Amino acid sequence: MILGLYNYWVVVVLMMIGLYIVIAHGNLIKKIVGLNIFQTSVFILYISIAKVEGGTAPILIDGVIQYSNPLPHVLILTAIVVGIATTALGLALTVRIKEAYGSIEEDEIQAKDNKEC
Amino acid sequence: MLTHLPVLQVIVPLMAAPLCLILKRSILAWLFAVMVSGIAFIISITLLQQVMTSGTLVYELGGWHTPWGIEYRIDELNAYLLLIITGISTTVLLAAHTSIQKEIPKDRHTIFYVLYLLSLAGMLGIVATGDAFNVFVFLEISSLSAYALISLGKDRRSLWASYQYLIMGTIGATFILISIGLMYQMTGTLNMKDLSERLPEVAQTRTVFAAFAFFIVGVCLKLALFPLHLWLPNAYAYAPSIVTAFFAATSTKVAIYLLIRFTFSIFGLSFSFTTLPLQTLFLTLGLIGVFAASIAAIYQTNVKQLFAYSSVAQIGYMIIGYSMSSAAGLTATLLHLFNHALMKGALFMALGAVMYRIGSTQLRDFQGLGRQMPVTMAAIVIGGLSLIGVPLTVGFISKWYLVLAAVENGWWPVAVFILMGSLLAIVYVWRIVEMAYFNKPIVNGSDVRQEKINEAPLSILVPVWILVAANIYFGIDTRFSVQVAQAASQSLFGVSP
Amino acid sequence: MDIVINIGSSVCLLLGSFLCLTGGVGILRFPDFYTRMHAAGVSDTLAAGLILAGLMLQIPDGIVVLKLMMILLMTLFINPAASHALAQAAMRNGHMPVLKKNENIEGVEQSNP
Amino acid sequence: MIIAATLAILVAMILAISRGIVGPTFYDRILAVNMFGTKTVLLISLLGFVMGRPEFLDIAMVYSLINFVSVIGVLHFSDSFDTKYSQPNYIQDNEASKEDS
Amino acid sequence: MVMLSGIYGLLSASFFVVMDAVDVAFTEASVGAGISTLLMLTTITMVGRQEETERHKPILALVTVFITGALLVYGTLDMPYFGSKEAPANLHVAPHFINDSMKEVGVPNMVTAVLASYRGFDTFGEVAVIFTAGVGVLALLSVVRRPEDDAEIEAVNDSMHQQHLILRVLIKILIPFIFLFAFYVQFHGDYGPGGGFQAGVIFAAAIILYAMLFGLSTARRVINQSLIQFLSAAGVLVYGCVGLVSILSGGNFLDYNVLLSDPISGQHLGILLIELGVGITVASVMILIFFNFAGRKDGRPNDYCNQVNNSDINIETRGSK
Repeated sequence: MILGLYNYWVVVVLMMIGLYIVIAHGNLIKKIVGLNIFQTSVFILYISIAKVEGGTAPILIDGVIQYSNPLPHVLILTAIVVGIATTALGLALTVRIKEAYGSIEEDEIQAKDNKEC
Repeated sequence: MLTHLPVLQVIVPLMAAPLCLILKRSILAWLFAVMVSGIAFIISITLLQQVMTSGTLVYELGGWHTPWGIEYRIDELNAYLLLIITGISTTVLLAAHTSIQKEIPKDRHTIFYVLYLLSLAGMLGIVATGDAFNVFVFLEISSLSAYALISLGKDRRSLWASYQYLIMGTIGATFILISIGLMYQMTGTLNMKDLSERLPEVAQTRTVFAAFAFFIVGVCLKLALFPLHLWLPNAYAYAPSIVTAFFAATSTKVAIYLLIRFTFSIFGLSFSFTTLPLQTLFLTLGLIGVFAASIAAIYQTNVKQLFAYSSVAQIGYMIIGYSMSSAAGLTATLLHLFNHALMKGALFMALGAVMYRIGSTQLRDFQGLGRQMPVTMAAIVIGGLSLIGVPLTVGFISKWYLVLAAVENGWWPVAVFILMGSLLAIVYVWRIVEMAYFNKPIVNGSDVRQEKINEAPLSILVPVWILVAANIYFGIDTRFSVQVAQAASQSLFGVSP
Repeated sequence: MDIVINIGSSVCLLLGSFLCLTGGVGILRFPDFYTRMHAAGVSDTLAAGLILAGLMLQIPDGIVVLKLMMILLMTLFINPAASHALAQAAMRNGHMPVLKKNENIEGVEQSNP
Repeated sequence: MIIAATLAILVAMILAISRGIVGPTFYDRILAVNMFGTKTVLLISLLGFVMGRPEFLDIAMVYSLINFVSVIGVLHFSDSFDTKYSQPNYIQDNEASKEDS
Repeated sequence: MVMLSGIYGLLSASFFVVMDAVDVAFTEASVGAGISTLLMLTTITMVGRQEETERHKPILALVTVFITGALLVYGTLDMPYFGSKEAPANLHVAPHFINDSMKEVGVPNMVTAVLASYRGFDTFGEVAVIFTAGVGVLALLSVVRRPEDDAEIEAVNDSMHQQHLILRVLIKILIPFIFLFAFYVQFHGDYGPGGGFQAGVIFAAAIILYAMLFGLSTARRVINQSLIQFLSAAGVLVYGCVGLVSILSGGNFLDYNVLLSDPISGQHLGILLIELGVGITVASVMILIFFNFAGRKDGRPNDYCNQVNNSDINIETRGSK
C-alpha cells in the first residue's frame, strides 16, 4: 500500500543528503557536489512521475500502446542542461576564489573578509 | 508584426546577446546593447498600450495550442513589469560605457554587455511567459548571468558574494522546480491558466500544499525576504555599479512578480491565504525585515552596502502590502515596485558616478563630496528623500498608498510601524548627507586627494538625472503609475476565484 | 539450429557473469593495487566480450548486432588501454607492488607483506 | 539467462563500489570507477534486452566512451596531483625501483 | 569524493534507463558522469586537494534538511502511486503527445517531438542557458595568452605526454569514430534516443580527449578561442533565426509548419535545423568551458591575480589614510 510511494522517498533521502552537504560542508567544491546531488534528486522525482507501469520508453514502435510520459523527460533534459551550466559557473568561481583568497574553505574566506573590513 | 510583439519583447535581447559577442569591439557592443534595450523599451510601451486598450494578449509559441505548447500571456501586471524592467535597463545602459571603464578589465567589456543582455532577456522571459516551466528556464538564464555579472566586480569579495548567491539562488530555483514538478504531478499541466483551472480540484491534497510551501520558500530565497536575504547585501555591494543599479532596480521586482503571479493567479487567492498562515507570516517577516534591515543599514560603513540593506527593507514594505491580500494593498505593492525601481536605480547609478571619480564608496570617503560633486550628491539626496518618503517624491506616494491600505484593513499598528520604518530611513540617509555636506573635504597631508575631484562625466550624470527627474515627476503626477497599478491589481483580483 | 544458438548464448552469458563475479571478488580481496588491477582488467575485458557475444547471439537483428559489435570493439580498445595507462601512472608516481619478502626487488625494503 | 547475468553484474558493481569507497589509494579508486563503468555498460546493454527495446544500445556506447574519457581525464590530471596523496604505505623507498620489476 | 560523484552520475543514469527515460539517461550519462566530473577534476587540480573535515553549522543544516525532507514526505502522501496509469500527470496533456505527435510532428521519438516542437521555446531557453554559462566562464576565467607561454607550455606538455604513447595512438584511431558516432546521434535523434545536446557533448568529449592527450595548445591550434566563441554564438543564432523565419513566413515564433509547404516536412526541417543549432552551441560551449579551465591551469593566472590585488589596493587607499 504505502510502499507504492517508495520511489519518491528515495528522492527525499537523496535530496536531504544533497542539501546537507551544501549547507554543512565548508569546502566550496563539496558544496557544488552537494548541489549536484540535490538537483539530480529532483530529476529523479520528475522521471518517477513520468513512469507508467507496463509502459515503455516513449519512442514509437509497432505493437506497443503503453508508453511512459514523455513530457517530464523533456523538462528534465532542460533541467540537466541548467544543472551543468550552474556547475560549470560555480566551479569557475571556485577557481577564481582560490586565486584571490588562496583558499577554498568557507571559514577561512570569511575570516579573511572580516579582517579586511 | 504587432501580433508578434509579446515574443519579440523577449527574443530581441536574447538574440542580440550572441550577436554582441560576435561584435567584439566594446564601443560597438555598447551602442548595440543600448539600441536593443531601447527597442525592447518601445515594444513594452506598445504592449502596455495594447493591453490597456484591448485586454490580455495571448501568443502561442510554435503555433501549438495550449496546454500542449508554451504560451505568452501579457496582462496588465506583466506589461507593467516589462515596462519597468526595460525602462530601467535602457537608462542604466546609457551610463554603462563610461562607468565600466574603471570597474571592469578592458578585455571583458564585450562580455559584460553580452551578459547584461542575457540577464535582461531572462527577466523579460520570466515576466512574459504563461508557462510554469518556462519560468524556471528563464529564471536560470537571468540568474546565471547575474552570478557572472556580479563576479566581474573589482574587489575580490565580489567573487565570494557571487558564489554565495549562486548557492542560494540555485537552491531557490531547485525548490521552485520541485514545486512545479509536484503541481504537474497533481494536474498534468504546466500552463499557468490551465493550472489555475485544475488546481482547485486537488487543492485539498497534501501534495499541493507541499508544492505551495516549496514555491514560497524558493521564491523568498530569490526575493531576499528577511531571514533569507543574506546573499543580497554583499552581492550588491561588490558588483560593478552598473550591475548593482540594474539588479537592485529589477531583479527582486521580478521575484515579487513571481510571488504575486503564482499565489494570485495560479494557486488562487483563497487557497494561498488560507492553507498557510501566509498573511501573518508575511506581515511579520515584512515588518521584521523593514526594521532589521534598516537598523543594519544604519551601521554600514560602505554606502553601497547601506543602500543594499535598505533594499531589503524596501522589499519588506512590498511584502507588507502583499500580505494584506486586498486590492488596495496589492496596488501599494505594485506602486512601490515601480517607485523603488526608480529610486534605487537613481541611487546606485549616482554611486556609480562617485565610484568613477573617487574609486570607492566607503562612507568616510564621502567627506565634503557635497561641494566637489554637487550634481551627483544632489541626485543622491533626492533619491534618499524619496527613500524616506518625503512628499513630492515617489517614495511618498507608495508609502501613502501603503498606509491607506493598512488603515483600510484596520491594521492601525501596521500603519504606525510603516511610518516608524521611515524614521529609520531618515537616520541612514542623514548619515550620508552629513558626511557629504557638513564635513570638509580631506585635505590633510595624507595626499589622498591632492588632485581635485571633479563632477562626474555627463554620460553618467544624464541617465542619473533622467531617473531622478522621473522620481520627482511620478511623485507629482501619479496618474500613470497609479492607474496601471490599480488596473493590474484589479485584474488579479478579478481572475482569482 | 535455434537451440544451438540459444545454448551458445546462455553459455556465453553465464561464463560472462561468472567472470564478472570473480573480477568483483578479486578487486575486493587481492592484496595490492596491481593484483587488483589484474583481476579487474583481465576478467572484465573477457567478461564484457562474452556477455556481449551472448547478447549478439540472442537477436539476429542487423543494426543491433552492429551496435553490440561497436560496443565490444570499444571495450576491447579502451579497457586494456585504460588499465595500461593506470598502471603506468601508478608506477610513475611511486607505487610499488607488494612482494614476498624473499622476492624483493633489489634495494627495496619490504615493510608490509 | 539475461536476468542471471544482470544480477551477477549488479553484484560485481557492488563489490567494485565497495573497493572504491575503501580505497585505500587514489589509483584503487580509479580502478574501481573504471570497472564500475565497464559494468554499467554491460548492465545497460542487458537492460535493453530485458525491457525488449534493444535499440537503446546507443546509451551503452556513450557510456563506454564517457567512461574512457573520465579515466583518461583522471590520469591526465593525476599527473599534477601531489604524489603524497597516493600514500605509498606499502613501501618506503621508491627511488631505486624504476622499470626493473 | 569526485570519483564517487562520477559513479553517482552513472548510477542515476542507469536508473533513468530503468524508468524508460532513455533520452534523459543519455544526457545524464554524458553530462553527469562525463563533463561535470571532468570539470570537477580540473578544478581540484587547480585548487589543491586540501580538505577540512570539520563541518560547520551542522545543527542548522540538519534542521533545514529535516524540515525540507519532512515537507516533501508529507507532500508525497497524497501522491498517486508510483507508476500509476491514472495519475493526473499521465492523463491530461501527455496523451496528446503520445497519440498525436506522430500525426502532427511526424517524429517517432516523442521526446524529440516535444522538446523541439511543442516546447521548442523551452529548448531555446536551454540553449541560451548553456550559452550564458559559456560566456560566464569566459568572463571569469579567460586569460590573455602570449605566444611565449604557449611554447613553454608545449615543452612541458611534450615531456608530460610522452608516456601516454599507447593512448595517443589509440585516440588517433578512435577520434574519427567518435565524430561519426556524434553525427549519428545528432541526426538519428528523431528516431532513437539522442539529439543535438547529446551529440554536442559527445563531439566535445572527443575534442577534450584530444586536448588532454596532445596538449592544450595543439588542440587550440585546431580550434582556437575566437572560433569557438563564434560558433557558440552562431548556434543560438541558428536556433533563433529558424524562429524568425517562421515569423516572416506568416506563422508564430518557432512554428515549423510554415517553413515548407507541407507541414510535416516543415516540422522535419525545423527540428533538423534547431537540433543543429543546439549541437553547435553545446559542443562549442563545452569545449570553451574546458579550454578555459585547463588554460587557466597551464597559463599564467598570476597576472590577473596581481591586477586584482592592485585594484584592491586602489580601492582601499582613500579610505585607509
